[in-house]
Amino acid sequence: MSRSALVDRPIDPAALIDEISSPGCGAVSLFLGTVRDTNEGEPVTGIDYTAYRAMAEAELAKIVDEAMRRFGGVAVVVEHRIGTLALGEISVAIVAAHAHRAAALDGVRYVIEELKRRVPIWKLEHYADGTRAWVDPTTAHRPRVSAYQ
Amino acid sequence: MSRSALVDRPIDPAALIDEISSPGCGAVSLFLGTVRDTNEGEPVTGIDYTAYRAMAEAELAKIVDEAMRRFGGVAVVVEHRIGTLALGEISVAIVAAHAHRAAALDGVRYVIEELKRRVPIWKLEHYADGTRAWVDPTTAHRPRVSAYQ
Amino acid sequence: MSVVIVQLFASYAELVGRTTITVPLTDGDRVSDLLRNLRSVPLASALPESPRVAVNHAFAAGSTRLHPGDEIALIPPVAGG
Amino acid sequence: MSVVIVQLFASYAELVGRTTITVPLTDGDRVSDLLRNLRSVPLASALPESPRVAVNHAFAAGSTRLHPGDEIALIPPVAGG
Repeated sequence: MSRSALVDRPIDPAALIDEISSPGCGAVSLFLGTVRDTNEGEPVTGIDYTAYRAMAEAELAKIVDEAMRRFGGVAVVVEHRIGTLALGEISVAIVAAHAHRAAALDGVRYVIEELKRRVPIWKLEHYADGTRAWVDPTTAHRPRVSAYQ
Repeated sequence: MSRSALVDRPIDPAALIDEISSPGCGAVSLFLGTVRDTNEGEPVTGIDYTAYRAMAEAELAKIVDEAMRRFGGVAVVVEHRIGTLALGEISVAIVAAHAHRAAALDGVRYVIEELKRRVPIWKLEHYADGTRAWVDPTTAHRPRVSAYQ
Repeated sequence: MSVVIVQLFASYAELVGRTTITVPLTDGDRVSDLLRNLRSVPLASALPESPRVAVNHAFAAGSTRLHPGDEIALIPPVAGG
Repeated sequence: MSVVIVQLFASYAELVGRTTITVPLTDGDRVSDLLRNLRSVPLASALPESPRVAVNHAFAAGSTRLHPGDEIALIPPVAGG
Protein backbone atom coordinates (compact mmCIF):
# COMPACT_ATOMS: atom_id res chain seq x y z
CA MET A 1 0.00 0.00 0.00
CA SER A 2 2.84 2.41 0.84
CA ARG A 3 5.27 3.42 -1.92
CA SER A 4 8.28 5.64 -2.49
CA ALA A 5 10.04 6.68 -5.70
CA LEU A 6 12.36 9.10 -7.40
CA VAL A 7 10.65 10.49 -10.49
CA ASP A 8 11.80 12.39 -13.57
CA ARG A 9 8.45 14.02 -14.37
CA PRO A 10 6.16 16.55 -12.65
CA ILE A 11 4.57 15.38 -9.39
CA ASP A 12 0.74 15.29 -9.24
CA PRO A 13 -0.36 15.72 -5.60
CA ALA A 14 -4.03 14.97 -6.36
CA ALA A 15 -3.07 11.61 -7.90
CA LEU A 16 -1.02 10.74 -4.81
CA ILE A 17 -3.94 11.64 -2.51
CA ASP A 18 -6.20 9.37 -4.57
CA GLU A 19 -3.61 6.61 -4.47
CA ILE A 20 -3.26 6.57 -0.69
CA SER A 21 -6.85 7.25 0.37
CA SER A 22 -9.02 4.33 1.44
CA PRO A 23 -12.48 3.91 3.02
CA GLY A 24 -10.96 3.23 6.44
CA CYS A 25 -8.84 6.40 6.46
CA GLY A 26 -10.53 9.48 7.91
CA ALA A 27 -7.35 11.59 7.82
CA VAL A 28 -5.00 12.43 4.98
CA SER A 29 -1.93 14.62 5.48
CA LEU A 30 0.30 15.97 2.72
CA PHE A 31 3.53 17.91 2.46
CA LEU A 32 4.87 19.54 -0.70
CA GLY A 33 8.29 21.03 -1.16
CA THR A 34 8.45 23.54 -4.00
CA VAL A 35 11.17 25.62 -5.63
CA ARG A 36 10.96 29.08 -4.12
CA ASP A 37 12.20 32.30 -5.58
CA THR A 38 14.84 33.17 -2.97
CA ASN A 39 17.24 31.39 -0.62
CA GLU A 40 19.05 33.32 2.11
CA GLY A 41 18.02 36.52 0.37
CA GLU A 42 19.47 35.44 -2.99
CA PRO A 43 17.09 35.47 -6.00
CA VAL A 44 16.80 31.88 -7.31
CA THR A 45 15.77 31.01 -10.87
CA GLY A 46 15.72 27.21 -10.69
CA ILE A 47 17.24 24.10 -9.12
CA ASP A 48 18.92 20.96 -10.47
CA TYR A 49 18.16 17.97 -8.25
CA THR A 50 20.56 15.05 -8.48
CA ALA A 51 20.67 11.81 -6.49
CA TYR A 52 22.69 8.72 -5.73
CA ARG A 53 19.73 6.94 -7.12
CA ALA A 54 20.00 3.36 -5.82
CA MET A 55 20.82 4.52 -2.31
CA ALA A 56 18.20 7.29 -2.30
CA GLU A 57 15.51 4.78 -3.25
CA ALA A 58 16.68 2.35 -0.57
CA GLU A 59 16.83 5.03 2.11
CA LEU A 60 13.40 6.43 1.19
CA ALA A 61 11.88 2.96 1.40
CA LYS A 62 13.46 2.47 4.84
CA ILE A 63 12.06 5.79 6.08
CA VAL A 64 8.57 4.93 4.89
CA ASP A 65 8.82 1.56 6.61
CA GLU A 66 9.94 3.21 9.83
CA ALA A 67 7.03 5.67 9.68
CA MET A 68 4.55 2.82 9.24
CA ARG A 69 5.94 1.00 12.26
CA ARG A 70 6.11 4.11 14.46
CA PHE A 71 2.71 5.54 13.63
CA GLY A 72 0.16 2.75 13.81
CA GLY A 73 0.58 1.32 10.31
CA VAL A 74 0.04 4.68 8.60
CA ALA A 75 -0.03 4.37 4.79
CA VAL A 76 2.56 6.62 3.10
CA VAL A 77 3.44 7.53 -0.48
CA VAL A 78 6.49 9.65 -1.31
CA GLU A 79 7.77 10.96 -4.61
CA HIS A 80 10.92 13.07 -4.98
CA ARG A 81 11.61 14.64 -8.33
CA ILE A 82 15.09 14.57 -9.93
CA GLY A 83 16.23 16.89 -12.74
CA THR A 84 15.93 20.60 -13.50
CA LEU A 85 12.98 22.31 -11.83
CA ALA A 86 11.60 25.79 -12.47
CA LEU A 87 10.29 28.17 -9.81
CA GLY A 88 7.12 26.90 -8.17
CA GLU A 89 7.55 23.31 -9.31
CA ILE A 90 7.10 20.53 -6.75
CA SER A 91 10.33 18.79 -5.70
CA VAL A 92 8.87 16.40 -3.14
CA ALA A 93 5.41 15.18 -2.14
CA ILE A 94 4.65 13.07 0.92
CA VAL A 95 1.12 11.85 1.62
CA ALA A 96 0.02 9.82 4.65
CA ALA A 97 -3.41 8.33 5.39
CA HIS A 98 -4.73 6.78 8.57
CA ALA A 99 -7.99 6.28 10.45
CA HIS A 100 -6.92 9.05 12.86
CA ARG A 101 -5.30 12.42 12.28
CA ALA A 102 -2.35 12.15 14.69
CA ALA A 103 -0.79 9.24 12.79
CA ALA A 104 -1.28 10.94 9.43
CA LEU A 105 0.24 14.24 10.62
CA ASP A 106 3.10 12.58 12.52
CA GLY A 107 3.84 10.26 9.58
CA VAL A 108 4.30 13.09 7.11
CA ARG A 109 6.48 15.06 9.50
CA TYR A 110 8.68 12.07 10.25
CA VAL A 111 9.23 11.34 6.56
CA ILE A 112 10.17 14.90 5.56
CA GLU A 113 12.53 15.33 8.53
CA GLU A 114 14.29 12.00 7.92
CA LEU A 115 14.37 12.58 4.16
CA LYS A 116 16.21 15.85 4.70
CA ARG A 117 18.66 14.14 7.05
CA ARG A 118 19.40 10.87 5.28
CA VAL A 119 18.40 10.62 1.63
CA PRO A 120 21.30 11.26 -0.77
CA ILE A 121 19.76 13.96 -2.93
CA TRP A 122 21.50 17.24 -3.70
CA LYS A 123 20.47 20.52 -5.21
CA LEU A 124 22.40 22.94 -7.34
CA GLU A 125 20.70 26.31 -7.11
CA HIS A 126 20.69 28.69 -10.08
CA TYR A 127 20.79 32.37 -9.13
CA ALA A 128 19.53 35.40 -10.98
CA ASP A 129 23.12 36.64 -11.47
CA GLY A 130 24.01 33.50 -13.47
CA THR A 131 26.01 31.76 -10.73
CA ARG A 132 25.18 28.39 -9.22
CA ALA A 133 25.90 26.72 -5.89
CA TRP A 134 25.41 23.36 -4.20
CA VAL A 135 23.14 23.80 -1.22
CA ASP A 136 24.78 22.64 2.01
CA PRO A 137 22.29 22.69 4.90
CA THR A 138 25.14 22.04 7.37
CA THR A 139 26.59 25.53 6.76
CA ALA A 140 24.75 28.76 7.31
CA HIS A 141 26.17 30.36 4.20
CA ARG A 142 27.26 28.52 1.13
CA PRO A 143 30.47 29.30 -0.69
CA ARG A 144 29.57 30.36 -4.20
CA VAL A 145 31.36 27.97 -6.55
CA SER A 146 31.55 27.84 -10.29
CA ALA A 147 28.85 25.78 -11.91
CA TYR A 148 29.19 22.01 -12.16
CA GLN A 149 28.02 21.35 -15.69
CA MET B 1 -4.14 35.97 1.43
CA SER B 2 -5.51 33.60 4.10
CA ARG B 3 -9.15 32.55 3.94
CA SER B 4 -11.66 30.34 5.75
CA ALA B 5 -15.18 29.27 4.78
CA LEU B 6 -18.01 26.84 5.32
CA VAL B 7 -19.03 25.38 1.96
CA ASP B 8 -22.04 23.44 0.69
CA ARG B 9 -20.27 21.77 -2.26
CA PRO B 10 -17.43 19.26 -2.67
CA ILE B 11 -13.99 20.45 -1.57
CA ASP B 12 -11.22 20.51 -4.20
CA PRO B 13 -7.83 20.14 -2.46
CA ALA B 14 -5.84 20.85 -5.64
CA ALA B 15 -7.62 24.18 -6.08
CA LEU B 16 -6.84 25.13 -2.47
CA ILE B 17 -3.17 24.24 -2.95
CA ASP B 18 -3.08 26.46 -6.05
CA GLU B 19 -4.83 29.25 -4.16
CA ILE B 20 -2.35 29.35 -1.29
CA SER B 21 0.91 28.65 -3.12
CA SER B 22 3.16 31.56 -3.99
CA PRO B 23 6.70 32.00 -5.36
CA GLY B 24 8.11 32.73 -1.90
CA CYS B 25 6.66 29.58 -0.32
CA GLY B 26 8.88 26.50 -0.47
CA ALA B 27 6.64 24.42 1.78
CA VAL B 28 2.96 23.56 1.51
CA SER B 29 1.21 21.40 4.09
CA LEU B 30 -2.32 20.03 3.80
CA PHE B 31 -4.74 18.12 5.97
CA LEU B 32 -7.93 16.44 4.75
CA GLY B 33 -10.63 14.96 6.92
CA THR B 34 -12.77 12.41 5.09
CA VAL B 35 -15.82 10.32 5.97
CA ARG B 36 -14.57 6.88 6.90
CA ASP B 37 -16.49 3.65 6.81
CA THR B 38 -16.45 2.84 10.54
CA ASN B 39 -16.44 4.66 13.88
CA GLU B 40 -15.73 2.78 17.12
CA GLY B 41 -16.25 -0.46 15.20
CA GLU B 42 -19.67 0.59 13.89
CA PRO B 43 -20.19 0.52 10.08
CA VAL B 44 -20.93 4.08 8.91
CA THR B 45 -22.78 4.91 5.68
CA GLY B 46 -22.64 8.71 5.72
CA ILE B 47 -22.58 11.85 7.85
CA ASP B 48 -24.74 14.99 8.07
CA TYR B 49 -22.62 18.01 9.03
CA THR B 50 -24.47 20.97 10.54
CA ALA B 51 -23.11 24.21 11.96
CA TYR B 52 -23.98 27.33 13.88
CA ARG B 53 -22.96 29.08 10.76
CA ALA B 54 -22.20 32.67 11.79
CA MET B 55 -20.24 31.55 14.85
CA ALA B 56 -18.40 28.76 13.02
CA GLU B 57 -17.23 31.24 10.39
CA ALA B 58 -16.11 33.73 13.06
CA GLU B 59 -14.29 31.06 15.07
CA LEU B 60 -12.56 29.63 11.99
CA ALA B 61 -11.36 33.09 10.99
CA LYS B 62 -9.99 33.65 14.52
CA ILE B 63 -8.12 30.32 14.43
CA VAL B 64 -6.56 31.15 11.07
CA ASP B 65 -5.51 34.52 12.39
CA GLU B 66 -3.95 32.93 15.49
CA ALA B 67 -2.04 30.46 13.31
CA MET B 68 -0.65 33.28 11.18
CA ARG B 69 0.54 35.15 14.27
CA ARG B 70 2.02 32.07 15.97
CA PHE B 71 3.80 30.62 12.95
CA GLY B 72 5.67 33.39 11.19
CA GLY B 73 2.87 34.75 9.05
CA VAL B 74 2.02 31.38 7.52
CA ALA B 75 -0.67 31.65 4.82
CA VAL B 76 -3.66 29.40 5.54
CA VAL B 77 -6.83 28.45 3.69
CA VAL B 78 -9.54 26.33 5.34
CA GLU B 79 -12.80 24.97 3.97
CA HIS B 80 -15.26 22.91 6.01
CA ARG B 81 -18.14 21.28 4.22
CA ILE B 82 -21.70 21.35 5.59
CA GLY B 83 -24.49 19.00 4.49
CA THR B 84 -24.83 15.27 3.83
CA LEU B 85 -21.55 13.56 2.89
CA ALA B 86 -21.04 10.06 1.52
CA LEU B 87 -18.20 7.70 2.45
CA GLY B 88 -14.81 8.97 1.30
CA GLU B 89 -15.94 12.56 0.77
CA ILE B 90 -13.82 15.37 2.17
CA SER B 91 -15.34 17.13 5.19
CA VAL B 92 -12.49 19.56 5.89
CA ALA B 93 -9.36 20.78 4.08
CA ILE B 94 -6.64 22.93 5.62
CA VAL B 95 -3.70 24.13 3.54
CA ALA B 96 -0.77 26.20 4.83
CA ALA B 97 2.13 27.67 2.87
CA HIS B 98 5.34 29.27 4.10
CA ALA B 99 8.94 29.75 3.04
CA HIS B 100 9.95 27.02 5.52
CA ARG B 101 8.42 23.67 6.36
CA ALA B 102 8.10 23.98 10.15
CA ALA B 103 5.64 26.88 9.93
CA ALA B 104 3.57 25.13 7.24
CA LEU B 105 3.40 21.86 9.21
CA ASP B 106 2.75 23.56 12.56
CA GLY B 107 0.14 25.85 11.03
CA VAL B 108 -1.95 22.99 9.67
CA ARG B 109 -1.73 21.06 12.92
CA TYR B 110 -2.76 24.09 14.98
CA VAL B 111 -5.77 24.77 12.80
CA ILE B 112 -7.13 21.20 12.83
CA GLU B 113 -6.64 20.82 16.60
CA GLU B 114 -8.32 24.15 17.38
CA LEU B 115 -11.07 23.55 14.85
CA LYS B 116 -11.97 20.28 16.58
CA ARG B 117 -11.97 22.03 19.94
CA ARG B 118 -13.77 25.30 19.20
CA VAL B 119 -15.69 25.50 15.94
CA PRO B 120 -19.45 24.85 16.37
CA ILE B 121 -19.93 22.12 13.80
CA TRP B 122 -21.66 18.84 14.57
CA LYS B 123 -22.03 15.53 12.83
CA LEU B 124 -24.89 13.08 12.78
CA GLU B 125 -23.53 9.70 11.77
CA HIS B 126 -25.67 7.29 9.75
CA TYR B 127 -25.03 3.61 10.52
CA ALA B 128 -25.47 0.53 8.39
CA ASP B 129 -28.32 -0.68 10.63
CA GLY B 130 -30.39 2.44 9.84
CA THR B 131 -29.83 4.23 13.16
CA ARG B 132 -28.17 7.64 13.56
CA ALA B 133 -26.28 9.37 16.37
CA TRP B 134 -24.75 12.75 17.14
CA VAL B 135 -21.02 12.33 17.57
CA ASP B 136 -19.83 13.53 20.99
CA PRO B 137 -16.02 13.49 21.20
CA THR B 138 -16.25 14.20 24.96
CA THR B 139 -17.71 10.75 25.66
CA ALA B 140 -16.02 7.47 24.77
CA HIS B 141 -19.26 5.83 23.63
CA ARG B 142 -22.23 7.62 22.25
CA PRO B 143 -25.78 6.84 23.31
CA ARG B 144 -27.70 5.76 20.23
CA VAL B 145 -30.59 8.13 19.82
CA SER B 146 -33.43 8.26 17.36
CA ALA B 147 -32.72 10.29 14.28
CA TYR B 148 -33.11 14.04 14.24
CA GLN B 149 -34.82 14.64 10.92
CA MET C 1 -38.03 40.67 34.18
CA SER C 2 -38.02 40.03 30.45
CA VAL C 3 -37.05 37.01 28.33
CA VAL C 4 -34.36 36.10 25.78
CA ILE C 5 -34.60 33.65 22.92
CA VAL C 6 -31.74 31.16 23.04
CA GLN C 7 -30.70 29.19 19.96
CA LEU C 8 -30.27 25.41 20.08
CA PHE C 9 -28.32 23.21 17.69
CA ALA C 10 -27.69 19.57 16.87
CA SER C 11 -28.25 17.21 19.82
CA TYR C 12 -29.61 20.02 22.03
CA ALA C 13 -32.22 20.90 19.42
CA GLU C 14 -33.12 17.25 19.22
CA LEU C 15 -33.35 16.82 23.00
CA VAL C 16 -35.68 19.82 23.32
CA GLY C 17 -37.52 19.18 20.06
CA ARG C 18 -37.09 22.83 19.03
CA THR C 19 -34.35 25.08 17.64
CA THR C 20 -34.99 27.92 20.13
CA ILE C 21 -36.01 28.16 23.77
CA THR C 22 -37.26 31.19 25.69
CA VAL C 23 -35.56 31.91 29.01
CA PRO C 24 -36.51 34.53 31.68
CA LEU C 25 -33.85 37.21 32.12
CA THR C 26 -33.48 40.38 34.20
CA ASP C 27 -31.64 43.50 33.06
CA GLY C 28 -27.99 43.23 34.10
CA ASP C 29 -28.01 39.41 34.22
CA ARG C 30 -24.91 37.42 33.38
CA VAL C 31 -24.43 34.14 31.53
CA SER C 32 -24.43 32.31 34.91
CA ASP C 33 -27.88 33.78 35.66
CA LEU C 34 -29.14 32.67 32.27
CA LEU C 35 -28.03 29.10 32.97
CA ARG C 36 -29.71 29.13 36.40
CA ASN C 37 -32.94 30.46 34.92
CA LEU C 38 -32.74 27.86 32.15
CA ARG C 39 -33.23 25.11 34.76
CA SER C 40 -36.64 26.49 35.61
CA VAL C 41 -37.85 26.12 32.01
CA PRO C 42 -39.72 22.81 31.66
CA LEU C 43 -38.72 22.35 27.99
CA ALA C 44 -35.03 22.49 29.01
CA SER C 45 -35.19 19.56 31.41
CA ALA C 46 -33.50 17.24 28.91
CA LEU C 47 -30.49 19.54 28.48
CA PRO C 48 -27.27 19.14 30.48
CA GLU C 49 -26.93 21.33 33.61
CA SER C 50 -24.11 23.56 32.35
CA PRO C 51 -23.93 23.72 28.58
CA ARG C 52 -21.37 26.00 26.90
CA VAL C 53 -22.89 29.35 25.99
CA ALA C 54 -22.05 31.56 23.03
CA VAL C 55 -22.85 35.25 23.01
CA ASN C 56 -22.61 37.13 19.72
CA HIS C 57 -20.76 34.25 18.00
CA ALA C 58 -18.09 33.74 20.68
CA PHE C 59 -17.86 31.41 23.67
CA ALA C 60 -18.78 33.33 26.83
CA ALA C 61 -17.75 32.79 30.46
CA GLY C 62 -20.32 32.71 33.27
CA SER C 63 -19.36 36.24 34.26
CA THR C 64 -20.20 37.71 30.84
CA ARG C 65 -22.93 40.35 31.18
CA LEU C 66 -25.84 40.07 28.74
CA HIS C 67 -27.33 43.00 26.87
CA PRO C 68 -30.57 43.48 24.90
CA GLY C 69 -30.09 42.26 21.34
CA ASP C 70 -27.29 39.81 22.14
CA GLU C 71 -27.37 36.64 20.06
CA ILE C 72 -27.29 33.80 22.58
CA ALA C 73 -26.85 30.09 21.82
CA LEU C 74 -26.18 26.85 23.68
CA ILE C 75 -23.31 24.91 22.12
CA PRO C 76 -23.30 21.09 22.31
CA PRO C 77 -19.90 19.33 22.26
CA VAL C 78 -18.46 20.21 18.86
CA ALA C 79 -17.47 17.51 16.37
CA GLY C 80 -16.15 19.22 13.26
CA GLY C 81 -13.28 18.01 11.12
CA MET D 1 47.08 -4.35 -1.51
CA SER D 2 44.42 -3.73 -4.11
CA VAL D 3 42.21 -0.77 -4.93
CA VAL D 4 38.54 0.12 -4.79
CA ILE D 5 36.62 2.51 -6.97
CA VAL D 6 34.69 5.03 -4.87
CA GLN D 7 31.73 6.94 -6.29
CA LEU D 8 31.48 10.72 -5.97
CA PHE D 9 28.40 12.89 -6.24
CA ALA D 10 27.34 16.52 -6.42
CA SER D 11 29.83 18.94 -4.79
CA TYR D 12 32.39 16.15 -4.21
CA ALA D 13 32.34 15.21 -7.88
CA GLU D 14 32.77 18.87 -8.73
CA LEU D 15 35.64 19.37 -6.26
CA VAL D 16 37.52 16.36 -7.67
CA GLY D 17 36.45 16.92 -11.27
CA ARG D 18 35.44 13.28 -11.64
CA THR D 19 32.56 10.99 -10.59
CA THR D 20 34.81 8.20 -9.28
CA ILE D 21 38.13 8.03 -7.48
CA THR D 22 40.41 5.00 -7.00
CA VAL D 23 41.63 4.35 -3.45
CA PRO D 24 44.23 1.76 -2.25
CA LEU D 25 42.72 -0.90 0.00
CA THR D 26 43.97 -4.05 1.75
CA ASP D 27 41.92 -7.19 2.37
CA GLY D 28 40.14 -6.86 5.70
CA ASP D 29 40.22 -3.06 5.72
CA ARG D 30 37.41 -1.07 7.33
CA VAL D 31 35.75 2.19 6.34
CA SER D 32 38.14 4.08 8.66
CA ASP D 33 41.09 2.60 6.73
CA LEU D 34 39.51 3.67 3.44
CA LEU D 35 39.20 7.26 4.69
CA ARG D 36 42.84 7.28 5.87
CA ASN D 37 44.06 5.91 2.53
CA LEU D 38 41.90 8.46 0.71
CA ARG D 39 44.06 11.25 2.14
CA SER D 40 47.08 9.87 0.26
CA VAL D 41 45.30 10.19 -3.09
CA PRO D 42 46.33 13.50 -4.73
CA LEU D 43 42.98 13.90 -6.55
CA ALA D 44 41.18 13.76 -3.23
CA SER D 45 42.98 16.72 -1.70
CA ALA D 46 39.99 19.03 -2.26
CA LEU D 47 37.60 16.74 -0.35
CA PRO D 48 36.80 17.18 3.34
CA GLU D 49 38.83 15.03 5.77
CA SER D 50 36.01 12.79 6.98
CA PRO D 51 33.16 12.58 4.50
CA ARG D 52 30.20 10.29 5.21
CA VAL D 53 30.64 6.92 3.52
CA ALA D 54 27.95 4.65 2.10
CA VAL D 55 28.54 0.94 1.54
CA ASN D 56 26.01 -0.98 -0.54
CA HIS D 57 23.49 1.90 -0.44
CA ALA D 58 23.55 2.44 3.32
CA PHE D 59 25.50 4.82 5.54
CA ALA D 60 28.44 2.96 7.09
CA ALA D 61 30.31 3.53 10.37
CA GLY D 62 34.12 3.67 10.48
CA SER D 63 34.18 0.15 11.90
CA THR D 64 32.35 -1.37 8.94
CA ARG D 65 34.51 -4.01 7.24
CA LEU D 66 34.78 -3.77 3.45
CA HIS D 67 34.50 -6.73 1.11
CA PRO D 68 35.33 -7.25 -2.56
CA GLY D 69 32.45 -6.12 -4.72
CA ASP D 70 31.07 -3.64 -2.17
CA GLU D 71 29.57 -0.50 -3.73
CA ILE D 72 31.29 2.39 -1.98
CA ALA D 73 30.41 6.09 -2.21
CA LEU D 74 31.25 9.36 -0.49
CA ILE D 75 28.10 11.29 0.47
CA PRO D 76 28.22 15.11 0.56
CA PRO D 77 25.80 16.89 2.93
CA VAL D 78 22.37 15.94 1.60
CA ALA D 79 19.87 18.61 0.54
CA GLY D 80 16.74 16.82 -0.64
CA GLY D 81 13.20 18.00 -0.09
